[in-house]
Amino acid sequence: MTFFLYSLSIFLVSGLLALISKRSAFLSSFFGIAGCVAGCVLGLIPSIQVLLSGQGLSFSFPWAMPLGAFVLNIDFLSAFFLVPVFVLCALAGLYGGQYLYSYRSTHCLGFSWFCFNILVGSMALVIVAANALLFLLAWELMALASFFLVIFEAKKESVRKAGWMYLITTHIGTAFLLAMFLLMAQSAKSMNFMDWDKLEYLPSLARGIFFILAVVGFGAKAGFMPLHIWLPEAHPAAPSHVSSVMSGVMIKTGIYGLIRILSFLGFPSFWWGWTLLAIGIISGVLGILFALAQSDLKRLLAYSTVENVGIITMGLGITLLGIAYQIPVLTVIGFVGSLFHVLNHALYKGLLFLCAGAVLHGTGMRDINLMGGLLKRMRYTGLFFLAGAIAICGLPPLNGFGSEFLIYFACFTGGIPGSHNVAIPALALIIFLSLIGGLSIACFSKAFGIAFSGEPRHESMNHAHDTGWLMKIPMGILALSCILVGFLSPCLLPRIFQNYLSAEHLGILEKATFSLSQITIASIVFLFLLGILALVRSLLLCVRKVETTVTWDCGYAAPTARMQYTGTSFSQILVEFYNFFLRVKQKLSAPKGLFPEPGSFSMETPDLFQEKVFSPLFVRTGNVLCILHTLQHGRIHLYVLYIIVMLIVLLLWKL
Amino acid sequence: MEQLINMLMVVILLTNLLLLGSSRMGTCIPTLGFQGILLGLALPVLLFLPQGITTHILVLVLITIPLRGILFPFILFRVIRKTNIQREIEPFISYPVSIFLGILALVLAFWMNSRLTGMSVPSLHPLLLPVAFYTILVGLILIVSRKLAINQVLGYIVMENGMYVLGIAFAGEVHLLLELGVLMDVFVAVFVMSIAIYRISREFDHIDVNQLQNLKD
Amino acid sequence: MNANLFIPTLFAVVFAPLILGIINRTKAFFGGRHGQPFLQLYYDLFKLLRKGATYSKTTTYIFRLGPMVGLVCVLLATTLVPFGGIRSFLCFPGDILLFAYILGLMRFFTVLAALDTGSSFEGMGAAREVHFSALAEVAFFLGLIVLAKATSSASFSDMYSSSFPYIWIANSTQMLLVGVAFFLVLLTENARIPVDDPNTHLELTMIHEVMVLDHSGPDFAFILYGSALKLWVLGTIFTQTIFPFRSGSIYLDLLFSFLAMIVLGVIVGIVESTMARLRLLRVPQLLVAAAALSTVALVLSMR
Amino acid sequence: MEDGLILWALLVIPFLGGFCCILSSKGFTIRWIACATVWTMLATAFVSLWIVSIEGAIQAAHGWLFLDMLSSYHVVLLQVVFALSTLFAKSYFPAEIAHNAFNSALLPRYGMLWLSALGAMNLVFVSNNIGIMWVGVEATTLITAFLICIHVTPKSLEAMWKYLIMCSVGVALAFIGTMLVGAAGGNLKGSHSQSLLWTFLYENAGSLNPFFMKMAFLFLVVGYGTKAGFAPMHSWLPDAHSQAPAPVSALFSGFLLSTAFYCIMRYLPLVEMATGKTGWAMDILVFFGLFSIIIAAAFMVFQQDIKRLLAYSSIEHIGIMAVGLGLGGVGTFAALFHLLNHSMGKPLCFFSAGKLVQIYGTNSIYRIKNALKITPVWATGFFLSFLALIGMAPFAIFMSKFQILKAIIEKADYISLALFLFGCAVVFISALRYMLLILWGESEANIHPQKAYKKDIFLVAFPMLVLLILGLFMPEFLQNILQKAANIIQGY
Repeated sequence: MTFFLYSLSIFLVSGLLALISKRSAFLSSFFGIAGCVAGCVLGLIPSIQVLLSGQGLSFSFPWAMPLGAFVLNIDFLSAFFLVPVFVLCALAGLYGGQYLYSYRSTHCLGFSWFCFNILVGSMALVIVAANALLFLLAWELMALASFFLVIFEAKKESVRKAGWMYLITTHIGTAFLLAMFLLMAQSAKSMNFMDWDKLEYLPSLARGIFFILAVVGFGAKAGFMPLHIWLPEAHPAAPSHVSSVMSGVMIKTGIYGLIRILSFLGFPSFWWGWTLLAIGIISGVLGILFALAQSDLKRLLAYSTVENVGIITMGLGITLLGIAYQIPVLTVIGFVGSLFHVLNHALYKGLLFLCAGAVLHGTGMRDINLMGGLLKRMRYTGLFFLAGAIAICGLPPLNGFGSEFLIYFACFTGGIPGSHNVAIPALALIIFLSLIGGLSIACFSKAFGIAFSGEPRHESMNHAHDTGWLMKIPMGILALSCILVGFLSPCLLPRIFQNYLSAEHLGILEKATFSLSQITIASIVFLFLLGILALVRSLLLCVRKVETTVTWDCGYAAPTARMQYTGTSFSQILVEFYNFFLRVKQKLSAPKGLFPEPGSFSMETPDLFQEKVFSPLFVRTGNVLCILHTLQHGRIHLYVLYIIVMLIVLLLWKL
Repeated sequence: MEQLINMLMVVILLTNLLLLGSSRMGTCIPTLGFQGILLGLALPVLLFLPQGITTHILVLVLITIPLRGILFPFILFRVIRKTNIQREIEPFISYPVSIFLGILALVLAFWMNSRLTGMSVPSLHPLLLPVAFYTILVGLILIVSRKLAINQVLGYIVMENGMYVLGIAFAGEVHLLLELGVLMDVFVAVFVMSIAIYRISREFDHIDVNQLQNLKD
Repeated sequence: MNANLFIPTLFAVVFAPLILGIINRTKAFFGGRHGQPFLQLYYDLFKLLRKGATYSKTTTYIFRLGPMVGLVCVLLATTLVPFGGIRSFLCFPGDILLFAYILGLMRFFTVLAALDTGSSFEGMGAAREVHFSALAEVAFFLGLIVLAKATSSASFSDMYSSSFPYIWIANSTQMLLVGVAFFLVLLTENARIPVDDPNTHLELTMIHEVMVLDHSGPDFAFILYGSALKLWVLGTIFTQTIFPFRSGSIYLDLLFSFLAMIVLGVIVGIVESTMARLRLLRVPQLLVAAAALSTVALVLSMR
Repeated sequence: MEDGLILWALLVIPFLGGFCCILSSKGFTIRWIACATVWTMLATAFVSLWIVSIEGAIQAAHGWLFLDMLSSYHVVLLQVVFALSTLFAKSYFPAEIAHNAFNSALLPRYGMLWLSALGAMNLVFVSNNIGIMWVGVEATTLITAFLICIHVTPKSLEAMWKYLIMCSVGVALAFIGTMLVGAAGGNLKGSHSQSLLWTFLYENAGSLNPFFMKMAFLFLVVGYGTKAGFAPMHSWLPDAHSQAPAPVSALFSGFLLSTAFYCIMRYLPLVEMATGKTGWAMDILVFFGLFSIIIAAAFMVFQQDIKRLLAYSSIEHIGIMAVGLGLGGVGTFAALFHLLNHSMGKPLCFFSAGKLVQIYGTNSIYRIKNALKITPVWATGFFLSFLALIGMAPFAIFMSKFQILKAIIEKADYISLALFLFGCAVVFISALRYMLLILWGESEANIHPQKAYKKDIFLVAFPMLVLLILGLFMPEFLQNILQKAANIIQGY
């Protein structure tokens, strides 16, 4: 635990040092990065220790704050969430050093590093806090720090809008959390989490209310549809290492919070599971559909985050259903699957955002439609992006498959053979997860294929360059860990969960890990066959003539790069098919007449919920409240009359 | 003696009605002064006649009458001269209606009094409390219904007169220091308000408060 | 390790190109022609393997990797599906998922390789491919759920085990419906009429063929062989769902399964001869219909 | 006797200082007199707090002057706000004079009014006689009225007139309430001169006439509530705040409202104890609090005047305090804590807004842009203090709001909870709407970047640091002070 406290204080001190030395970009970057990496490494020690030993650590310290207590507790769940936080933050910090350095002449790096380290520290604190007030304080600190990081380039209007939306969404979420925590504390007569296990004896109505508040409050952070609206704004706006951290681990604190609260609430009602499952399905399917329709690389990744959160939530949903209907297979494997997906998503989404950042860094562009041919110019970034894309599509042999497999597996072995109560949700999950799988292949083949392959569609691609080593190494480590985790999951999972699950449950997990081990064998066979085939091919080709020429152009004499399929055209057929959900806005001015003016076509996919739900809701509420503005009309006579009327009303009412 | 006091009270009531019903400043301000003198004379007498004249009463009378009866009307007249206002422009509520309102207010005042009797009010005279309430209400009506700033000041003074009565009705003999503090406050208030009216008339060329509507949402 | 385990893979590797020969002969028969030899694809493959290759300047290693990954994926898929009552090389609960996703990996790389050329024709094909196969995957999974529900297992080898005929008889309606759904998926995944026309040469209308326009030499051989294998594995799933025959003797079962595959070839050939290609926009409807059939089957079995 | 001296000092020194101001004519001298007075007062206030915390309540002038923990806490806060505002005024007015918005000949008068206002407010806090307390409140109205229209414009005159009339009428109603309280204690044994002493009433609160006390409280809450800015009697507030010079607005918002609110605090235990602790009076406060929060929130939506925005935010905060006070328990403690936080945050916010208005020459939010480039210190101060005011952690207002929410939930009052959270959310959204634009927006106007002075940095840093530190931990002595003050309100 001491290590953990050291780590927290390192974050704070290094952040302050970076802030103080803000005049020197180098010094502040140095302090920021060094503190971030050192803190993360120190923090990893207790986390891994807890994960491997199964012995929780706790710490308490008198905190002079009414209602508050500085109680920290690292148990299995905390440790499991801490690991990706520290790993990704350390790598993103390293990456950010070089990434941000190019902004040194126009922006204050010291402040950005200060916020970054505070963000990392507060995330860690959120995960280990065992007191409601401490949790909320860390939660708000995290929101504030990430807000400042998002508005790093606040000169841009889109960035300001993103920051605004982010802060509002997260604050409204916090309002729900405030209500929830206080109500729970009231019921448990304590603000400390350790006293909250008695909440499970509450009537189910009360627990249901807590559950709903938690889903809304934490869902706003985690990006549950329709509360996700800030993600597609904030992630593109933030510097890439920040988006990577936010998307990879910060939104997971929402998932963590939800699981933590569920752990207090005891035996779940069946509708909890249904709710989470429905949210998961909506977030997953709509998330990936919206991702597909985007042409901004980081926006696409942001929507894909919504999708992945959806998958995690689906897993949690069937976990709850498993508990409610007492099907241990669903419970155990569903839970392990969603936790594993949390870890995996942190790795590959972190990686993908870093790659997107590298592309942005190298070309200054985020629009996929203008990219092309980057694989030749940014070899490493392209390779890493490919790894990330395979992983995020859930394709074997990388890690994404493992967690999706577990969730499927739970449904196939636990849900489908069971009664209708569990078979129907399992069925729904399988169907939608398979749809998500198919669509994410479409989405990421577009992202990779259009951006990295083909010919450049814009001249700024021609002088694109690969990033420096400081940025490559973190990406490389993440890509490598995606592969390694994919291969090693059958060994890793039982080792991690052995101290957490009961023997009976471990037995169930054992079955799933057996399948995983077979998959690893298949993956090894795959690599082996691939090697042989490559050998055969090179043997065959080495004695034959190998020519290079232009791409087959159907005989058309003057093909240009502009004639290539773009991202938008690639997704058009899909977008049209799912237009019911997407409500794409198309603008077509077709050429007319004999000597037509230049025609144009444009297509954009604004967020459905933002356009159709939240904006109208907010504007309506605003307008309704504006009606009250007529009360302040400037006539003093009536003002005095207000006083008198108020007095008379009170006299009549209260006396 | 009892009859005399009753009559005084009724006269105070009537002055209020007169204030409500008249449009000319030349009538209102002397009426206000008259009301002030009546208060200054009647109340201490009413209160302390049984005990005989004390220094307290003497001081009170000596301050109240010059202040309420002479100084306030004087200040108001000065304001009128400076701002060149003769009569109230048409108020929100026409004069007959405001007299009618005044009668309603009278009913309200007696009703409030009836609510309070039996609650062991140390009231010295049955009419004291209704008169107090009534005067306050009339002041409020004046403030709310008249358009000129000067009339609002007038209303404020009327209201203060009512409160003076009320203070005596409720608290009986209040400490002199407190009385003086209150009187000073009222005096300063009237003073400050009249300066404010000067400034307004200088800036706007009118003192129609209803036209001061620039600050709004 | 039991040597038998390799039999399904062996059959696939050896006989897969034959099925295409059968399809072509059937079509020729219906067209009143003599048609190609049954072993035409074998000849083509050998010819291609002996050829050099031509690459576009635009392409990168992705383009070269695509055919290889595709072939390896489908080879791996053959090790997951039992044949003729013989369990597959890899069988474990959940191998159906690996099967589906390994085909997904194949698709992913084929699409990337297509996009790597920078040709808009190949982009078109790729877009259609990912669109249709996303729907096909749903239909396929629905079918798998029916099978899993009926057999209470999540592995092909356990599904098509020796007790499968009894289960089949008890649930024959569902199985037939699922079989039809699988057949539609098979047509889509293998780019057959009515979804796609493997013989057309109009780039604008093609799906699968257009994606491999730029491949040549051994790469193209890998692709052709890979598609033949894919047809084979999906075909085995279809035939085993429709014709659940078990005699108790391995050899008889194998023979029967092989015959079933030939029948499949004939059926595909008949379908191709009698139907026209659908408009591209109609294809999703076909797949939704397949999904609907599976759903009906599901409702029946969940009853 | 020595203890009594400090009470007299609190009362007399400001008026003395004011008197000195009017005698001198040089701007320099006046500035020094004002500073010296204010700093002396600050020291005196701290000494008084120290004495009170050691010896308990102190009295002077036969019990007419009185200082317990509640009033002492207020006195200290008042002096701090005053000191900060004076410091700010020192840098604000020279710039105003440079802009020809302020005539330096008015400086003596301004200094006199400024210091007398301090004296009048101190009078409210140290007087034990509720009548004198009323006198003090009325005096603050009259003294500060001219402070609003130091810079004579039609609008500022209008604001001043509205302030004057509304507050006078309101406070007059409070006088009726005061008299009713006196009447309620009419049957008590004790000398006549004691019947209006708060300590006397407090000791005998149980035997006050409940009906009279109820009626009195209604008058008091409407009357003082007008001055404190409770909706719907708040109408004067945005006008006055938006027209007054920034130091004055800061003072208004930072402490003038709280002064009237303090009076309500004083009466609350009396009424509650007289009516048998049924929570009758507290419900009224909760009602006013929630109503104020909602109204303020509604007016902050689409608000375009930067100072009006802040004014409505003050109404919201007074509402929050009223809710806390009305809930009792943790709520009382939290309301007092919130008072401290608000008195730190709001003046800073007004200082910064005033500076921005001064630099850009407009109150319109749309035209104040790119402030971070032009005046980094004040823009930062504005942004941070606003974030603090809308309740972002780690600033202390988050903590006090949290405690108030806790109090609401302890009462199981879920409708209030929903309204409270709704109001705060609306305020949050509408307040934040323009903030980013103000800081970073592209400015069309050609305004030169301003130099940052050390003093400005101190003015920004000091309140923010206080808010930050209190948001992270709360020293033992502060907890004790607040607890003691809260106990007085709760009648222990």
